[in-house]
Amino acid sequence: MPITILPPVVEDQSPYQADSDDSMSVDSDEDVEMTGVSRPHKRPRLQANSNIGTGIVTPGEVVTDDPQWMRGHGTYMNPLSTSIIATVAGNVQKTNKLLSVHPLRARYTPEIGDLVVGRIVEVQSKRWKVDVAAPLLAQLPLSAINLPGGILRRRTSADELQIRTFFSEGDLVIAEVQSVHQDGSASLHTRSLKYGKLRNGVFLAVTGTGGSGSASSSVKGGVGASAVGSALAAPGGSGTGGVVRSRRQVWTHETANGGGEVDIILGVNGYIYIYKHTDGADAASSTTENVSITRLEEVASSSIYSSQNDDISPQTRREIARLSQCIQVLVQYGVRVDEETVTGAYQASLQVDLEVGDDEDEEDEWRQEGREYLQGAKGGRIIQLLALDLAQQKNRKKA
Amino acid sequence: MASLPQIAIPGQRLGSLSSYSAGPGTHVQESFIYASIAGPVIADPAQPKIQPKPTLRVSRVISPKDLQPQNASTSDAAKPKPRYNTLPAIESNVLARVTRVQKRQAIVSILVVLDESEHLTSSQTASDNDNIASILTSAANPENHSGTDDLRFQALIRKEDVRAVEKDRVVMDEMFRVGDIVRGSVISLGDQSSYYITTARNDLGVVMARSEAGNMMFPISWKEMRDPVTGAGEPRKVARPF
Amino acid sequence: MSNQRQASSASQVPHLSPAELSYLYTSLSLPKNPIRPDGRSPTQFRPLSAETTILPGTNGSARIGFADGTQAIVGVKAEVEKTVLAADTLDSRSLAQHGDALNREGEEGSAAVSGQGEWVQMSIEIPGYRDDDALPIFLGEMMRESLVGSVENKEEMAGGLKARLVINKRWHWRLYIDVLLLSQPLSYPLPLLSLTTHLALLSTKLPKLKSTGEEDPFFDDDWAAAEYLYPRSKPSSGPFHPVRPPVTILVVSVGENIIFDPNREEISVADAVLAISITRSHDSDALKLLSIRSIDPPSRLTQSGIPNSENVNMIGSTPAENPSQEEVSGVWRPRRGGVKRSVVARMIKTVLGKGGVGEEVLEGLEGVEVH
Amino acid sequence: MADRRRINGPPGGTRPPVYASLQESTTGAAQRAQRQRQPAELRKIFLQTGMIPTASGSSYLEFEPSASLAAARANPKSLIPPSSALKVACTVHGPKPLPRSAAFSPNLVLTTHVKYAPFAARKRRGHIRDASERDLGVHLETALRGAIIAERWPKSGLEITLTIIEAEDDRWWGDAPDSHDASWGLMNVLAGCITAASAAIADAHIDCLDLVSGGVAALVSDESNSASSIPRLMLDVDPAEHRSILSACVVAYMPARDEITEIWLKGDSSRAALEKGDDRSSHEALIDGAVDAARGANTVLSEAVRESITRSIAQA
Repeated sequence: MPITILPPVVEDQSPYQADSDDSMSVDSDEDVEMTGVSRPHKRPRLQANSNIGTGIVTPGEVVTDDPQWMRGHGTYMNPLSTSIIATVAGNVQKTNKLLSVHPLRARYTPEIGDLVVGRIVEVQSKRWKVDVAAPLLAQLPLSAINLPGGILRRRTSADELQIRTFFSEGDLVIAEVQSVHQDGSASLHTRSLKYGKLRNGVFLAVTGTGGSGSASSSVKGGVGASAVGSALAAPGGSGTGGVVRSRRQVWTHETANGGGEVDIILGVNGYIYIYKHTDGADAASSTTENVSITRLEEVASSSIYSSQNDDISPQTRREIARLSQCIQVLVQYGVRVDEETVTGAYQASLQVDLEVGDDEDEEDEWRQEGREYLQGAKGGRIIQLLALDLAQQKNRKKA
Repeated sequence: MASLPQIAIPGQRLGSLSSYSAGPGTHVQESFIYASIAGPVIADPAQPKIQPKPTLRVSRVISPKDLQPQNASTSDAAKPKPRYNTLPAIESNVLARVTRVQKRQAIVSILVVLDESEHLTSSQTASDNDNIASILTSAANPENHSGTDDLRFQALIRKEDVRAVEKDRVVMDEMFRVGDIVRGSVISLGDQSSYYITTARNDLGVVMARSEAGNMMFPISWKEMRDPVTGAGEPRKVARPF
Repeated sequence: MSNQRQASSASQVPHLSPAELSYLYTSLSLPKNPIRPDGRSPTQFRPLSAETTILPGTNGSARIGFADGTQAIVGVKAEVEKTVLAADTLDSRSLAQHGDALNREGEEGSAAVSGQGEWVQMSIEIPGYRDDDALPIFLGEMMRESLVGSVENKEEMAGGLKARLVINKRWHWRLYIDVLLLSQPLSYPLPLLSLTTHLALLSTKLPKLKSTGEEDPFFDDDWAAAEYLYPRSKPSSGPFHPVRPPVTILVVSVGENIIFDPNREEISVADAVLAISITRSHDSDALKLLSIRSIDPPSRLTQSGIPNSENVNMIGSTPAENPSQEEVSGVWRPRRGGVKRSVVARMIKTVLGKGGVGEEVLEGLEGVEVH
Repeated sequence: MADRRRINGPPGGTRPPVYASLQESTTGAAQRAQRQRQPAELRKIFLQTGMIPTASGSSYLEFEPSASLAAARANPKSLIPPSSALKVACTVHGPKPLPRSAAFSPNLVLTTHVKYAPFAARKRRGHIRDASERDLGVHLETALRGAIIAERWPKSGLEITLTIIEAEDDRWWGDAPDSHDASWGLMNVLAGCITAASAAIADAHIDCLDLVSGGVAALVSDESNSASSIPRLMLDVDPAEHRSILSACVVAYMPARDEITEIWLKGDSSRAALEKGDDRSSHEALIDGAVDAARGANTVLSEAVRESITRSIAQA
């Protein structure tokens, strides 16, 4: 069946369904909360002595009257009173005595040290303008990249003339935020061998993430994502998803089905790149001790500005596509995207394939290769399995 | 080796990649060389070491000498050649008019891209100058300065590319003035709009300029030109006259 | 900037790196089983949700949403209008009628019987585009031409949609089809718009005519009695060949593969892009081809990759003065040239063939509930 | 959208005066132009390049008028000419720098403008480009972009302007509008535009894969009772010569590579009378017919380009 047409989804859950999982408002370091706390239908107003730090507030809503709190992002204070008022719709967060509201959905706000994936949109005479999903384009100065032929080499005017040979429009780069300007725009650098031009893989933009991982990407009237998701008690509650700042944004994944090793970069800005693991770069970074600086440069620069893909086997391509779909499923169901969930979803998708493979007839030849479309009914099953898996892990940890 | 046609039209098969290599004005499709523009077909002889096979190209410039290579000397009385759409490329020499002089760079608009063949043989340059004399005289005329710049490719001469020596002491105002005609060499295809040009060679720099008084000046040294009427000298980065 | 370029062409200019393009092209052109970035099979469409009759103020309406959030709404409105012969025609027969009364009975003004294509008006609104930009105009013309062109010779629908709009010799319906895309398109919006228009037309009802013959028309004011523009009743016997509005399907070819409903990334590496309009045939189960249009593949506008051997930033590379024109594996080259006839024929066949994609799409649309 | 900047003619167009003699003749024998050519015979094409000295490249193309036009001229029965034949002028400007505001482009940026002269068709056209003219421009752009080697001209733009001096009729003028559906003439116009533009591009020495030419084929049914008759395949149809065109196809075709850069087919092509033993489906036959027509146009095109290059060599 090439076309699937579904009836529209009527979202008839409780209007406050989104904040059914209160614990999400706390620091995102904690593990995903599994227990779906059922809330009273009518939400108590947050007043002076009420329990601050719960639920969702809307702009203009008084978060607290208590003068002991300091106001943080997403709030403001009337100079004449002590009450802290929300300026965005989102979850209340407490960090010691600092009270801030994290928007449910916002564009990425760059912070120093963030690992981001960006796309070059403009080449200027001494710098590039890079789309990093932030409100403003980030800039990557020519002086902030590794020039081929030695890290200690001075930038010359000849480099300026061939700026386009390093990066040009459309190229994807992995970079780090070096500084954030007054207006919120970022300056990037790629002065590390880990950074540079991306190739050998696919790009994926997780829409609507705010960097710190608050996003609601379920689309009303979309293909029933939110409805199915909540029916299955999706982990992490609905309304959150996307990439979060975490310990590891980049890791190598050992794929099944002969796919070999695949690298995944989760840019904090919600841009994701999945590509075939290459040994060359790995050798360069892992043998740092043994290789002299200049030699290292030679090894690294042999691929850093290349736009030629290596030979990639169909198996690897298929597993890269599977990983990319897994991430899309996570986003569709409002689950945060990090190493744990991506790995979990990948394993779950393999399991789903086994389940389906058993009872499916051979009627459809396209279904043979295990490269089905995952975003559909299967997506729900993946999430279900993932939730189980994560819950088990958590219990084990507690025990 | 099949004989080559004298004239090709786009899409015409010229020869196999096994016996020729593809030059300008041609393209390759399934190991055959096809013409991509209409014009005379020229086979440049093979050069040992660099180019083992003769290079096939279709010429953009239609001149009699291309058609009768054996009596090239007779074509010295060159009539104006029809010149077609040459895009500035790296290392091509251009003539450009200065449109703005800023502290760190001069902005010029490219009037004409000189042929590669022309700067190879210096004897040809004289006739080449004749060819473009009309362009230059009209361009150097202050009345013609407005209007057509939008249709010309813009280029920059950065301060550090003006001359090869004493780069730090370059003052742009003493190198170029608006309206000067400059011979330069393209060093980069540049950013969105501008090309980059260098004049850091003896034969590059201002070739034609008018003085403050409005008279054509003649070069007296590598950094000065003089008004024949008033006798006043003005500083310029002067190209070596031939 | 980029908007300007978009406006000059009917296709969107992609912003993908040469490495991405090369990866995608190779994945999609793998012989026999292309790997699509979202795991779909070559003939699989993106799932969509659809509903009809959502706008009470219209004669027919529909909404379709993709999972990525793009949605289209189509409203169909019908107005009664007096039939005037176009000013640019000198109808010989109308002249003849002045002088020659004999001709009157035998020949009616043909326009009055077959209807005019102008009676169907279509407007497309796409956010981010002006209404005189190439894309909306191109899409509008494409969808309109298959709509008014679908001549059917079946009893209820003789002469196709145009003829259905004729009330009598002096009066006719004018149909306004207004297509609204709710957000900037994330992919080439043609399939979305076409499917939505199809559903909206399926759900379109016209009031039941109470007058007869050449009198001024008046209608039954009971909406329940209104009749579908495209009749939905099944005949009691015999095979059922309903008359249906056309559907335009977007097909691309990448290498040897033929891929349906491409998303933006897929279309930007395509060798050829065709929009094929089809409808059900009136006298058999077969499908009928209504129109084919080629769409400028955006891959022609992309930036080419630089092979490692020519990359100035690579060690041991030799920057070639005259870039080599041979294909290097793993390096993207913008597509150039056209498409072979055999490929076009295969694309059409995949759509039209028995049990082909076209049939399944129409079947899927038939399954949508129409109130 | 009304054009407020100009004083336009009467909004509805004007009718030519109708004289008594016309009425007589229309009641008499039908005056419809008759196709004198064989089904596979094309109209002659006049094509010359380099007519406009200020442009980088230019061309002028004219189709041979229908035989009936000459007959009508010689023996005027009516003031209305029985048919029209395409006349197109094409200019190419560039490559020239892109406007300052434009983004970097690694390729030649092609823009096409197709404009009917106000007097090109029987009905007067406005000065502002209407939807069908823009639509034509898009088709033309698709056709040409496939032939041009755009990466040879980074950062540059090429502007191609086609002025249609005389358009093709969509139907015989005596027929009611839309009695057999619209704008078949448009397809002839497109085919002519493609051939003309290709010549002008070659004249401007822009790198191309091949000379691309346009061709039209159609399924026509000339019997009055179109339902029973079986439509026949004809190349290069003049819509004024036929009672009913059921479907038509225009292609832009590059013979050296045997590739199509643009295809536009419309109408009902489900039935056609093909020769016995011909097992192509009718739409395939239609496309092949259009390709054959384009091949024919290509012989004229390559001759014109060759002629222009020989001419300029002779001048040099």
